[in-house]
Amino acid sequence: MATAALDSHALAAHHYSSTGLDNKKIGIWAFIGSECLFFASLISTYLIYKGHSITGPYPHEACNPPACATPLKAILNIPVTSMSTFVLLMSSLFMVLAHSAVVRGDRKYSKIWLAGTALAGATFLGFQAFEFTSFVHEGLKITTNLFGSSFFVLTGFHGAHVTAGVIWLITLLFIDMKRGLGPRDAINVDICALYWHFVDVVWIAIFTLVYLIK
Amino acid sequence: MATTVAPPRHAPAPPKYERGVWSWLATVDHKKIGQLYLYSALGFFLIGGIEALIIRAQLYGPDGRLVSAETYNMLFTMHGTTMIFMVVMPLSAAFFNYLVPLQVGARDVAFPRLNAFSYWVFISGSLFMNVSWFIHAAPNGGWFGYAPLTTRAYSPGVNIDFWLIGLQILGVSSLAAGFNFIVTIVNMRAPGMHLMRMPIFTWAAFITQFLIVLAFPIITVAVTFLMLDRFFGTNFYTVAAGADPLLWQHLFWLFGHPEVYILILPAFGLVSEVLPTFSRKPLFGYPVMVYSIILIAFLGFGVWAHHMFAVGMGPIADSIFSITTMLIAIPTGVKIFNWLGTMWGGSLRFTTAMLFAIGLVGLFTIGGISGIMHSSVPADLQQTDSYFIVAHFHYVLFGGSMMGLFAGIYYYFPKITGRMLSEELGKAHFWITFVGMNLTFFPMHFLGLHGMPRRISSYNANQGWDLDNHIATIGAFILAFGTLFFVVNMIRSRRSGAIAGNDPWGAPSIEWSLPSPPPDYNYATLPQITSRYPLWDRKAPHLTAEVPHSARGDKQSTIRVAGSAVATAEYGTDLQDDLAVVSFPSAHELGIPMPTPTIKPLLASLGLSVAFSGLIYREKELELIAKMQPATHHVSIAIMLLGGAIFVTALYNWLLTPLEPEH
Amino acid sequence: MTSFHRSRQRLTLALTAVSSLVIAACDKITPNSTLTPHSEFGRAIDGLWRETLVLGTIVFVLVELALIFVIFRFRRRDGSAQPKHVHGNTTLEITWTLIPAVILAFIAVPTVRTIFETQAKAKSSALQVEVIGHQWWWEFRYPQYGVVTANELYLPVGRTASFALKTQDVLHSFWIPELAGKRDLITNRTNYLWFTPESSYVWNGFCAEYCGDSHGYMHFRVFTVAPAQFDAWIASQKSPPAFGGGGAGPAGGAETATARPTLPLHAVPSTPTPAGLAVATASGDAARGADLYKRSMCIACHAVQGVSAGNIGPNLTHVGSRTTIAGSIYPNDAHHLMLWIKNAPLMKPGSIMPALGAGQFDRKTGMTVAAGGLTDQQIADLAAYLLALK
Amino acid sequence: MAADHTPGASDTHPDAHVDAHGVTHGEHPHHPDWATYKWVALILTVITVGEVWIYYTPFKENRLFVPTLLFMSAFKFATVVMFYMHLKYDSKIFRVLFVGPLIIAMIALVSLLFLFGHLALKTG
Ligand code: HEA
Ligand code: HEA
Ligand code: HEC
Ligand code: CUA
Ligand SMILES: [Cu+2]
Repeated sequence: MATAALDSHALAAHHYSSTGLDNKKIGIWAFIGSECLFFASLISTYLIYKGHSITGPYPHEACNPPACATPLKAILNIPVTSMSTFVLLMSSLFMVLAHSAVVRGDRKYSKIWLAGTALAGATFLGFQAFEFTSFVHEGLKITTNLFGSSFFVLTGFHGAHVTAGVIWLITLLFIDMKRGLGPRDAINVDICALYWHFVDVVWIAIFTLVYLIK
Repeated sequence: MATTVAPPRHAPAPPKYERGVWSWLATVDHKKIGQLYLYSALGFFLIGGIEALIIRAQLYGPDGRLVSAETYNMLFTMHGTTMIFMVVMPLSAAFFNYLVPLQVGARDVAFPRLNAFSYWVFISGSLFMNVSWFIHAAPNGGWFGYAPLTTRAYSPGVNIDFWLIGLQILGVSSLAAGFNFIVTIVNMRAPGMHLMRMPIFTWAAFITQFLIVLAFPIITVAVTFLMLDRFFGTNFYTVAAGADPLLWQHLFWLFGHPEVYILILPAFGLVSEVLPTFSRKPLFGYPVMVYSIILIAFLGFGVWAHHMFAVGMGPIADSIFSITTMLIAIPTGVKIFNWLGTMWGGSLRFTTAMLFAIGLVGLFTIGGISGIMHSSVPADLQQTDSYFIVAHFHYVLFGGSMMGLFAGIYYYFPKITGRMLSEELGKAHFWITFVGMNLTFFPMHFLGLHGMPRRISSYNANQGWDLDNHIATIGAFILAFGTLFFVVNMIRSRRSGAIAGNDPWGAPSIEWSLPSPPPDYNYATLPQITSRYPLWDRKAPHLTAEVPHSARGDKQSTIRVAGSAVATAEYGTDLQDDLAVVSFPSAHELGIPMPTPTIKPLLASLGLSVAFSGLIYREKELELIAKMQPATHHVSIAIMLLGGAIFVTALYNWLLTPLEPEH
Repeated sequence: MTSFHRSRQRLTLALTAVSSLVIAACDKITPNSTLTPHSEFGRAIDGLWRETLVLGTIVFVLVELALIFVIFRFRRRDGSAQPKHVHGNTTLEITWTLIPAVILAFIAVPTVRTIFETQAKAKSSALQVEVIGHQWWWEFRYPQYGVVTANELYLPVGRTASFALKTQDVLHSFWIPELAGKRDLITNRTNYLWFTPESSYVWNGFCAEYCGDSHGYMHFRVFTVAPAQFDAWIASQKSPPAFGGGGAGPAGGAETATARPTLPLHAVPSTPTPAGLAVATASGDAARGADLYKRSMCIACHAVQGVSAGNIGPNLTHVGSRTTIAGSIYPNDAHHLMLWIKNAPLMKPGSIMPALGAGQFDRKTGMTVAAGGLTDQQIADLAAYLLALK
Repeated sequence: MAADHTPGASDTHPDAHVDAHGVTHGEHPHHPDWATYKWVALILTVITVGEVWIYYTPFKENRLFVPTLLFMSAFKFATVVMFYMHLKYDSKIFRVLFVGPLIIAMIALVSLLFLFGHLALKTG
């Protein structure tokens, strides 16, 4: 979508627009709409396969012999995930602050909040990396069972989206440092923000459906 | 026009992009890209058709031995995949590209470079999938590749890999284009063009884009699962791990049914343009036509499981999907009847375009009705996976989509090339196609009812299928014969067809106010739209006076046309020298900034395809791993990284250079 | 044939009128017709089919007539005036929204009723049959009788047969056009289907879900027979095989064996044998074959009661009593058996059964059968033995 | 079907030209500010804490547990979308572009769960 993002910039500068809205912004919303179906499919798959794995480990239940050769404890680590969830929520706050800073033309805070958002995103990814590795140690690989496959692919794809977002944010930060982002760039920050918040709301859904609900 | 002038931040494109092959490789002009789509898709139509001819030859008589069972399975898989993803979708895309900006009165699509990207991704994906033929490893899992047959366990070898990777690449193309056209139609309509004044084809295109951006993510997920299973050992469809094969079926058809409306709606749109023009009468019940498109699209998401009536979903689910499926007949019926209403009381002129349009009305109805027969679950238990289904979907796909698209080609060829297609050859094409099409596909109803399963590479004697198969095969070759007329017509008329002039048909929509072919900037000044049928308002105000929306005190539309005035001749015959006299000012003279041609989208798409195709080598490595030897080489990873690098570099390069030289 | 041909031409003219003609012609010319059902399930479907056909035809005729009328009535003639610009007509449009809705209601109601009827639980008195799909052959088990057979299904007329459908590998679909609609065989699931055969005959069955290389070669036969005949068949299938466990001459099941039915034309497989595959026609000796079988690799995959317990391929205990082999694509005679044993993958694309004749090239594995391959004589003996397994 | 009305969504502002900055007039300028943002952040935090908290209480066994969780996350979802993504203040075209697909996605998800024999809520 970044593709679309800066593309029409020059066009918008002199082309008539029927709605008075910005092309990029309409584009990103259309993209977000389509992402809804993307994540709906992933989440459906996770829920459909929930409780259908024929070998452990399982998300919420421990698995002891004879069911499992070696005793396996419930995989999901709620405290840690709650932390990362919180971090991601806060990143959304930073994002809106970054946006309004750019609108105000406040060079200092635009940099600070952009950096803050990117950092929060990176932290979230850190948590996820930790989570994944510890799962692997506890015996849950992407190839282990239906739960493993559907869990890692769902959360992995979300993680990939966060990564893309972080890169996008860093690019903006970079531009900000080079020539500074002003009100004229507000729209570009806005679409990045919309994407970022969407990734956040997707996690809100995942956190409940995957982690909290048995 | 922008007044703030910044010094150009990048050198203008090299002059070589102005003409020759480079002008095509680097183009960002929606009209050029539209033509690229058009000719590529027609090429694939010949390929898919030849595959079909081999299929028919094999099935001509009992115990056919023309090709082996293995080859046959590749043939029908590739035939289906080609016709759907490389023929009908790109043909529709050709019209989206060429027409939508013209019809909404814009200079180009919202994101011209993204548009070029879409095309190059499409072509590389299609070529990638067809390359598999050269190593006789073409996809062989059927066009809906049911798991677990398509998992490594039952389909070792690269056939299915080619299919999956190809589909994934094609999906990227469709999605990118989808967003592009949504934005274009929402935001680039000329002043005064309310939604309810949009040409009906633009409406069809608009809704189709939503179907695309909402349906393709689902197939992307389904295909990604299967890729991960095949390449990295996940369990989404792994029988041994307790996977449920119905997961693939539900995800696929949740995409697959909206997909079939993606295939038909653009054709409906084109026909809704052709019928009024040649009836000299506005589209009957325009608003209802619009609503029915929307309703069809929406219902299209609620009927997918009608492809799965035999899998045992239980009586409740069966009943629900049966009924939702039947509901779709209602909005579709409205369209058929409104088309009849459009012709009723008109003064019909039977040009080739008109013939194909009428062909759609007549033939699609047959396919639609057999569709309703499928929707009755118990009846479908006899019909499903038999030739009765094959009959159904060829009536809707060939009798519907292809007929509509041919109508569109005959109708818009003059606008695209400035020259008329030969009506004589065209009529021959239509009538031979019409006869061949019914000879080919009507007997398939009987084959199905008489118990012939689909996808069988040969059948025994004395099954009562010989006669119908004879007829079907003969019909197919008649179709091929008819298609040759079309091929010849296209090639000849491009060079020596009669000069078209702006408006050879006396059509109502604004694209016909432009010279043929239109200048690269389309409209010298944006048209002011005051009604649904601006050109008719100009030419016959007394007729359109009663058009409700132009009776709202709007002033007559003011469409300024570069070069000659609007030509209203019927055949362009009295305009022989028109092309010569039309010398319109260049964008530069008019001070219209045009997007700079650039090769970057092409490079980006190449990078993307390379990255994907690296996966093919993964299969070899898996073999080694299977042989308990550690994969000695990691070609796949290497290739994927390389491709990724190309993609990212090209993309950043493209994003950070402004679309146009600043002025 | 000609009468049939004529009927087709009229059919294209007037669908309904002629559909009855086709049906009349069917029994002779179209042995797998779904239009001549021979079970209550089949008839229930046929009822719906006829209704949709009639309603569909009415719609079809009306639409096409209107179209043709418009084409001729409103063609442009020189000097024909500019038509009046009508933009729509609300009443009309509402009408032709409602009429289809009504028609559809007439289809929907019986549809739903039939769905629930045909998917109800089967009678408990029903004959239980377990159908297991394999690439590319059918395994039939009669749990109530402990009988296992392949590719040929026996059903008593007048008794409801209830099928439990499973698959060993990929998806398949169980279809006997003249008796019932399809049901898919779904991996990791069991599907159910029941119907009551109403007349005795030999029906063709097909696999109707694409299942790989030889999907087109995955047929089966259904013999609907009088109850007495069915009991006799069960008895013979339960009896120990010829050459018993010990191979002491053709003792065993021979005397209880039912005579092999002679097949109507449509049930005789016409699949041509691959060019170049032949066996020097040596007449085989069943006793030697029986002896060889015990030592051959056949036992790894095939079961012969009391002799071998392989379960990859069809159960061969009474293979001699069958009329066809290999998914009913070849007649069960010495010639075809020998070719089959010699090089199955050549006889049937992708066949799981390897080529076994000495020096034969196996398309599947891409290797040539070297030492330990069977000589034509041994193959002839095995074939003789298998045929003796009545 | 004569009356040709024009859905508001499509109402064109013939004078809504775009200035050199690519920032458009005619777009509703009102955006929430820090005051709103901090409240939103607070609410989100509180709800999240609540979610995790009830996860560790006996209420977990209650059959209202799942519905409660779903409601809370739906609420968070809506809050972020309306305020952080300022859908509440923006053009209604954006609302259509987002809510339409969201509805289709929801319907698909729920019907899939039913088809696979999980009651939509009590999965596993
Ligand atoms: C252009 C593509 C296209 C279109 C438009 C349609 C349109 C319809 N299709 Fe079709 N369909 C396919 C392409 C398409 N289909 C393909 C490719 C397959 C096979 C996939 C595969 O297995 O390979 C398929 C398979 C398919 C099946 C699955 C069969 C099976 O495998 O068991 C079903 C079942 O319900 C079905 C139903 C319908 C219905 C009800 C419509 C309706 O939209 C039709 C509505 C139109 C009309 C009904 C005619 C006009 C209406 C009137 C004149 C009003 C009055 C009419 C009545 C009251 C009846 N289709
Ligand atoms: C838009 C879609 C579309 C179109 C247009 C067609 C067109 C045709 N199809 Fe189509 N078909 C499908 C979509 C389509 N098909 C799909 C989706 C399937 C299911 C696949 C599956 O089961 O997975 C299918 C399956 C299918 C089958 C069933 C195979 C099987 O189940 O075993 C058959 C069999 O007859 C068939 C025949 C034909 C024929 C004869 C044409 C004819 O109309 C073709 C006419 C065109 C030509 C004949 C080309 C002209 C060529 C020349 C003029 C040669 C010139 C050469 C040069 C210049 C080099 N098709
Ligand atoms: C690797 C396993 C394997 C071995 C070894 C094998 N078969 Fe088979 N056989 C099969 C399979 C699988 C089929 C079913 C093939 C099909 O119909 O697609 C089959 C089918 C047959 C049939 C047809 C049965 C029927 O009713 O359709 C006969 C007869 C047969 N095998 C005989 C033999 C003999 C004799 C040998 C040894 C000389 C042998 N087979 C060795 C796997 C094997
Ligand atoms: Cu088994 Cu097709
Ligand atoms: Cu469908």
